[in-house]
Amino acid sequence: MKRLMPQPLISAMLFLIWLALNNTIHPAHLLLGALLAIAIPLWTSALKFATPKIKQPSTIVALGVIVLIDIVKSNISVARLILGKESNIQPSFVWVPLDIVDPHAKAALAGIITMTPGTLSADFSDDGKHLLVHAFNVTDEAALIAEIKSRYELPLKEIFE
Amino acid sequence: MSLELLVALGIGVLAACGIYLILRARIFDVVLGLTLLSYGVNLFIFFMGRLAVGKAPIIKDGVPLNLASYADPLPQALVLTAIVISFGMTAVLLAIAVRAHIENGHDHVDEDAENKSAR
Amino acid sequence: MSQWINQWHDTLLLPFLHLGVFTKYAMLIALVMFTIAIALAAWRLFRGPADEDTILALDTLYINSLAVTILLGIVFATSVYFEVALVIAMLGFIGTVVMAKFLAEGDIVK
Amino acid sequence: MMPIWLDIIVALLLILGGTFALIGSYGLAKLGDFLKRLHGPTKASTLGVGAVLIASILYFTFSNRGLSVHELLITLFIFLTAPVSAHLLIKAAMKRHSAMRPPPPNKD
Amino acid sequence: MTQPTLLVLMLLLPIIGALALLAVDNRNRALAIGIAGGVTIAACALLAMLATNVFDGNVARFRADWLPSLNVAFSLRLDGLGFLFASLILGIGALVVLYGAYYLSNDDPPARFFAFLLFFMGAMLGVVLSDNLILLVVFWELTSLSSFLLIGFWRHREDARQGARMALTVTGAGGLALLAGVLLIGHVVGSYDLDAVFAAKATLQESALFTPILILILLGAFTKSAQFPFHFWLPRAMAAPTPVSAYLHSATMVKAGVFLLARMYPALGDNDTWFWIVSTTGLATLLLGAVVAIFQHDLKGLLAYSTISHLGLITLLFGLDSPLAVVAGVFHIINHAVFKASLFMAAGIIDHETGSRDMRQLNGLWKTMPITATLAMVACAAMAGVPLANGFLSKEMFFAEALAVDAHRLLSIATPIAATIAAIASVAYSLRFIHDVFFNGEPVGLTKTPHEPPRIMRVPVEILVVLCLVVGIFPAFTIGPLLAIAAQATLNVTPAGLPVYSLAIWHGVNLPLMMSAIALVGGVSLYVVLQKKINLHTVAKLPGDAKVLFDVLIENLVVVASAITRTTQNASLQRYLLLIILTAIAAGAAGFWLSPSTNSIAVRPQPANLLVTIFALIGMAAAIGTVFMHRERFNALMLLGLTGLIIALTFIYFSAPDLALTQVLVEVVSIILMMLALNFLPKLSVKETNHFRRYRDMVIAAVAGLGVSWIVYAVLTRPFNSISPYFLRTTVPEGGGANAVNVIIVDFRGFDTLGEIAVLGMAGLIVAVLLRGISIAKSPADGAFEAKAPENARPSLLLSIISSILLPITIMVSIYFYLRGHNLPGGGFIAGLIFAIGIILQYVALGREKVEAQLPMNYGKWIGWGLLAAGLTGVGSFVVGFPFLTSAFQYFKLPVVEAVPIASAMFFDLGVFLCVIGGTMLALATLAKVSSTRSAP
Amino acid sequence: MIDFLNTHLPILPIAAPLFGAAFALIVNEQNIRTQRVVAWIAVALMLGAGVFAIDRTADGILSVYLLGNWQAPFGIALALDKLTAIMLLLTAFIAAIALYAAQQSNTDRGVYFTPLFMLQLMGINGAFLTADLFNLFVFFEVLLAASYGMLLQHCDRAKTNAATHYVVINLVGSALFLIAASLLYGVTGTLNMADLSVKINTLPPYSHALALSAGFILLTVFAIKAALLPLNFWLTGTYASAVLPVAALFALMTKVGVVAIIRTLTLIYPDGSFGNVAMSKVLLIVAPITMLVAACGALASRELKTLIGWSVVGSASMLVTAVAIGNAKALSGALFYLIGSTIAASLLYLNASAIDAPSSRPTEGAANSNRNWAWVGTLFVIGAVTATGLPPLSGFIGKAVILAGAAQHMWPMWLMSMVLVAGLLNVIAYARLGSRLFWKRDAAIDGATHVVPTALLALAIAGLTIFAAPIQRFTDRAAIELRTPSIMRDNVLGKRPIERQTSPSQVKP
Ligand code: NA
Ligand code: NA
Repeated sequence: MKRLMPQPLISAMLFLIWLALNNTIHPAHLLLGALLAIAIPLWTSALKFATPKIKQPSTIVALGVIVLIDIVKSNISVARLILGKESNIQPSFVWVPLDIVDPHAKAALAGIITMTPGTLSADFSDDGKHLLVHAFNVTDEAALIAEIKSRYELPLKEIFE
Repeated sequence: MSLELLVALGIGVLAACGIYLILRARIFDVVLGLTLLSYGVNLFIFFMGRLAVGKAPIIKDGVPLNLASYADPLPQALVLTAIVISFGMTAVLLAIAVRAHIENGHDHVDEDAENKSAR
Repeated sequence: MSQWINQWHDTLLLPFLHLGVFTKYAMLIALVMFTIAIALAAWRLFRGPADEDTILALDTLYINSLAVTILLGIVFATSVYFEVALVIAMLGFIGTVVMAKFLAEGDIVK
Repeated sequence: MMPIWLDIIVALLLILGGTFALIGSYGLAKLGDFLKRLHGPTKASTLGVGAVLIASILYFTFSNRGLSVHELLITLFIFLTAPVSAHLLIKAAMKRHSAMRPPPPNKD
Repeated sequence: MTQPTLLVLMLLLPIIGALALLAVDNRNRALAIGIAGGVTIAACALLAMLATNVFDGNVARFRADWLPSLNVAFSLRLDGLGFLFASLILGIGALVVLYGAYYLSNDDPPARFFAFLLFFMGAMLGVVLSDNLILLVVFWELTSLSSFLLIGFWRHREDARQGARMALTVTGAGGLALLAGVLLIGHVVGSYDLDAVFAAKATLQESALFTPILILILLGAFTKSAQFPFHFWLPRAMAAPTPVSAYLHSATMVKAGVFLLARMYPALGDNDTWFWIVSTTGLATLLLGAVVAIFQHDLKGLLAYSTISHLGLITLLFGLDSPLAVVAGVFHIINHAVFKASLFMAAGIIDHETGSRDMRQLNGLWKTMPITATLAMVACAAMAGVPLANGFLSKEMFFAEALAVDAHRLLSIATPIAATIAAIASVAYSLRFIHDVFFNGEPVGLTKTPHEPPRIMRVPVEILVVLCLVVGIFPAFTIGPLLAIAAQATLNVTPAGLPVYSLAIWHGVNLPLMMSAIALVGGVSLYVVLQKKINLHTVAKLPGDAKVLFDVLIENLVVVASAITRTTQNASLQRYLLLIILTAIAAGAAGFWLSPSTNSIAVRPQPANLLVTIFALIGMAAAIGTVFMHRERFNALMLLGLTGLIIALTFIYFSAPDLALTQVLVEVVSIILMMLALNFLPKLSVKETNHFRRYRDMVIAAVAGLGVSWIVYAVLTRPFNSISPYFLRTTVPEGGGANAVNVIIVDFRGFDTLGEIAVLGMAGLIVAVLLRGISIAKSPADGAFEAKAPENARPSLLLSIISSILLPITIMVSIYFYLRGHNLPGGGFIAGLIFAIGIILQYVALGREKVEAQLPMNYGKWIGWGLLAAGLTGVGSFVVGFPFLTSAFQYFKLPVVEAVPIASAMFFDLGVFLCVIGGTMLALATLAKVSSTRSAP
Repeated sequence: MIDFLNTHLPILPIAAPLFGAAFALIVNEQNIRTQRVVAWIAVALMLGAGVFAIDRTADGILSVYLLGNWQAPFGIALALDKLTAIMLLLTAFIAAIALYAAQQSNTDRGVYFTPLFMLQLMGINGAFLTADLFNLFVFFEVLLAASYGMLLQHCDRAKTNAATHYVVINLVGSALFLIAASLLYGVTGTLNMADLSVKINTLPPYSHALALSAGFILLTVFAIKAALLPLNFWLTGTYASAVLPVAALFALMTKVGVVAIIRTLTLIYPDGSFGNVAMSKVLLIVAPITMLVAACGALASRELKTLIGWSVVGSASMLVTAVAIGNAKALSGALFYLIGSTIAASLLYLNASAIDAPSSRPTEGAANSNRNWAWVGTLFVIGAVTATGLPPLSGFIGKAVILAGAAQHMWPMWLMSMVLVAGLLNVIAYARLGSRLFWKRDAAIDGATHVVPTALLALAIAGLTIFAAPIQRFTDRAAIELRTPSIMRDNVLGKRPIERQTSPSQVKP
């Protein structure tokens, strides 16, 4: 099994993508999609990169919902700031200490922070234990760090570790 | 302003910009110029099949098979070929630019020009 | 003036007739907004001042063009442009990545 | 012809998408320094395009074509790739202007 | 053997001999001489076998198919004139071979010498045997070429090389003039055959082209026969070995000119233009040569000018345009050949045995070389026109003809006077030859001790000298018949039509005899006076040597040519491109300029809406911005990217989804390429200081742009009929795909695509040719690729992870595009690009080395497999009897799955797919590898 | 087998090198021996096809090949007429010689030499065969791209710099080609040259100006390839910097431009169509001046390779002059001259390797070297005599026929004087440089020269000269065929695709 499907998550994703691409669930495409979903990782997994292990898949959905809501919310707030006076904006860099170590989790955290407007993940510290975040408007640095850690890092830790 | 005129002017601007850059003395500038020129030329070929808005030549049932209902597919096929070829040639010219820079120590289009005069 | 409006109506809304009455005007407004958005991003691209700004502007232009592509798909009632949007979404960022990496490191494949 | 409810929803989504895209680009054009500007367009890439994509899904799904989901793929790809662009841009900016980069975190 | 066979064999023998000699080792002297001698004697024998026929008044002919386009055959004729010349060529040729065998030193390569000599012999035979004018020109130029090779035989000598070039230039130029004249004759007459040309004498001479024809032909004759003012090459040709001088430059080749006069006389002679041009040229040459000859110090120089003078004499005779004069001319050709060849050989012997040809050094050789001296004295007598020698007879005839000139007032007086003066001079230089060499005190500063030559070396001279005397004493018996047939052929008359002449020594005391007497007495006196009064040895080089003029001319020609070449070809790409663009502008304008303008605009333009206009303006602004920013390359690339994006939107708006897809993908790959390359290039173009150039280019670019706009607008406002509806009609039923663009690409015009993928594949190969294994030793001064913050070169975690997730996705998307292309936008090319981008992304995210280590791929092979797949699809249709690339498609019924169409075009598209990946990746990976090499310490 | 050849003959000269390239790429790059075998098989097939093509066209057959079985003008058609047959055989012959020389000197151990060589041949053959204007563009690109790769073989500074000019100029030329071809499509709605020939002559007057502009731009493009003034300055430097076996092959490439000009003036804008007179007149001014400038360049040359380059320019302009004269005689002469001048240029380039090569320093006077030197000299003379058009070799014959055609033209004096003066200058140039190179030094060369391939080329020239009669009868007929565009039109447009039976499985269930 491991040899046939070295990256089962990727394979599953590919299968779904194939169906979405073709906008169909026709049996022919189910078959072809499955074949491709198995065949492609066989070749691409040669580029060895630690395969993510998902511990708690259920949390993914919860995190997704949170992120979507946050995207809408912070979009609106950032839009306000842009339309308002520029001097009202207080951008700042914030170092967020990290508890997660899994690279996939870190990457996901960085991505989520960027996708939720108002924050951008800029860099990891050299030891990889801090994430540098640029925030569009910072009033309370500690609150921001706490929010990131509780809303995003914790679920990610559950999912990956 | 008519669509025809707009298109004609656009292609003319691309051609003019391309030509001006082609006449510059640095290989990289020439690459930029050739890219702009090929944009212009691709549009030129494309529009030789005339203007058609929203009529992609992908056959749909029940639509009459003529140039009033579909854009002319032939120039599109020609442009595809032209894009591919100019892409390949851009790669070649860039490689030449790199090699020439390694060989000459400058990227002037003429080997000795750098010594003769600053252009 | 009325001639202008007629011409606008003819050239802009004629292709939208298959759309619902709200969508028709919303589409027009959305197209105008995206056009302005693109113009503003283009302005940033011309203006700079830093190289990062131009990359950012170009990235924005790609994303907005993606949206315009989707809009035109609705306008022309065809899904043949969908793949263009797909490709921009999937691969458009590579340009940005490469340019940013070039600015930062010079060698992009190190 | 589209049903009226769909008409209204699609219309709203289109205007919403246009608005966010416009605000994002406006921020890009207006704001005074690079790091601020970087926040603007991320709106366009998420909510603006997202709204347009939902409009597209709805439109094509209900204009007798059956469920149209492949726009979701576009959303997926944007979600995957947009952070990378922003991330690398800010990294590049910091690398080029070392003054921009804050001091490393305190070891605690 | 039949007559034609004999004839052609006679011509071919020397040429075959020459080719054979090329293969002979130069050390094998005996073999070389044997071949040369054998060939010549064999040819002589063949000529002898043909003789009776010719003396019977017949013409021997050979004809072989050769140039049907010109209606020219390889046709030879042996008539009296030809026989005369052939006898001279082969007879004297045989003697020269014998002479040369002893003349050549051990250092001279004999095989080469005799190869050239035989080559010349064949060419010269060809000239005199040609039955049509084109063939004559062919052999004519061959004599020039062989003369060039022979004059330059001693190639280490500067004067030999110069003399050779000069001879080739002058006679070659004359040959080209001759060719032009001959072609015009062919145009007027409709044939190049001699008989036809003779028969068309009237047509020819009445033609408007007659004067140009005559002048061109005469240019050929005069240059070859060293007539004034083209005489100067002949003295320079004396740098050749003496056998060559004796053979080519006195007896035969220089006679080709007068042969041509004789040959063409029946067609071109007998009119005033001929008379004036030929006679005055001959007269001038006669005088000039004779007078200058006296003042030469070099033995061969003296003989050369003497030759010039005698050639002038013969030319003058032909120019006098009377049948008798022509007979005299033919006669003098023979006589001059005999005595001059012997004199050259004598001079050669002297040179050979004393090491010098300078009469200021050579003195008193009578004592050491009495036999040679005697022979030379007899020959000199012939040259001077002393009775009992052959020269006397023809000179008498010449004097008679000179006196007979009466039709033209000025010339009727000038000719006899000039003839007498020339005769006086010729006596004087002949006397100088004898006196200055064999007497006149003791030798000065010779390097060798003079002695008689080997016995056999003298034989040729002896034979010729005997001939001089025999002909001089018994002309009617010896030379009479030959002269008769030759004159007959020259005049193109029957034996009865020949003018009455008498070959006798004694015609009684008449005016010509008086002139001869005056010449003898005057010549002796002149020489004595010159010796006494001014001592000829002290005369420096004569001024006004045309050779100097020629050198100056050629040097100036080269200077001018170099100047033209340097100014036009200045190795400036900008200049070349400017010329190309200006030409293109002119070409585009020419259509409108040359064709009457018709402004019937039949198609109503459609209005453009504001949004489209804004997009167009952004695109134009981006293009113009690229121009203004072009010095800052990175920014220029950004603007270029924007331009490309607008182009993609244009394709979307104007119904071209495939193009939009391709445009976007190519943009992405291009930007990667540009970034890879720009890393090694300066980031800033050097600022231009030449503002004139910038403004000029702007104007030119603007004009070109306007022209393009004009053309596009003109096309868009004209109605359109196209073959395209055919594609729309047949794409589904016959092409098996709904996407007409894709069906055109893989089926209707799949052949274009085959070429296109070959180009793309080659792009990769070329990049590899350019950059494989290249490493950069040092950073150039202009700041290209200076190291950037190496301390912080950590790969981005986010990028690495997203890239690794995207790789399988891009591959799947790529397959999706590949499979759907036939019916919807997509196809092998787009799929290939997506695949390639997916891999490049890994290069960017993980670094080249890691990717290549973990995913090793030989992209060259991908290109090969791609070409193979496309090619196999092409030949696959052979199997079912259809032409290359005929597509087939079938619906296959599979279990579970409904019928799926499988088109052979998909296999073709697989080739496209592989080639695109291979070509793109090979280019990118090679460029990437250069960068990596650089980053190594 | 013969049937098969009869059917598929026109594709063979394109398919053979295509497969050659594919296989040469698929085998390991280091496996030079297999690559050589592959290349020889392809070239042998090309030679066979060339001979067969001559034989077939001599029977009066104009083969038309409908690629993909699509009727012209909708699909792409190949047309094999006498002109094409000549070019195919010539290409195959030169290719064989160049390949031999390249292998002899190990030039083919460069990077991707064999595949590029093969694709170069595919491009050249395709350009000669195709009857479709856009397909001609594609094959131009194939042969040009391959030529970039060939030029850059054993890349050094000089080659890089030459390639910079060469590539940029040709890219601009390609852009112009695209403009001209698509403009013709925009005006006539077709791309097939036979169809263009029909459509252009039935064009409404309001499109004349556009069609004529397209024609002139097209001529400009071909003039770049044929190295006409003022578009020719790239040539000498480019060719001179190439490795010699490559330069020998390049001698063919100006001829591609010439053949394209022949097609333009005899098929697209044939005698009697509007535009022909204007185009011919322009060419008759430009080409003779080019000839003279080329002669000046030759005279100013200080290196043999430059001199040969100018000869190539001169012979191309000679050919264009003949084509523009346009009568049967000039065209026939042009075809004859084309063969000889191409072979001569190849010969001279290969021969130059013996003279310019660093190995031609004086070595110990081994007699063998001197013998070689004599051969080199003799071969040089043969090449020079042919190149300058001196009698008796083929260069002269072709030139004489062209001049006979010029005598029938309305400008005989201008044409003849330019041709002859240029010829004279060339003779002087060759004599000057040749005597300096061969006579001034007591050079000896070592054995590693291209004597054998050069000698084969010389033999070919001798054959052309001696057997001029049958060849001229062929070129005469080829000229008449060219002057009768209806032959091409009727054959190309009249060719019917093979009937396809629609099988039940081809109908969507
Ligand atoms: Na003396
Ligand atoms: Na497609």
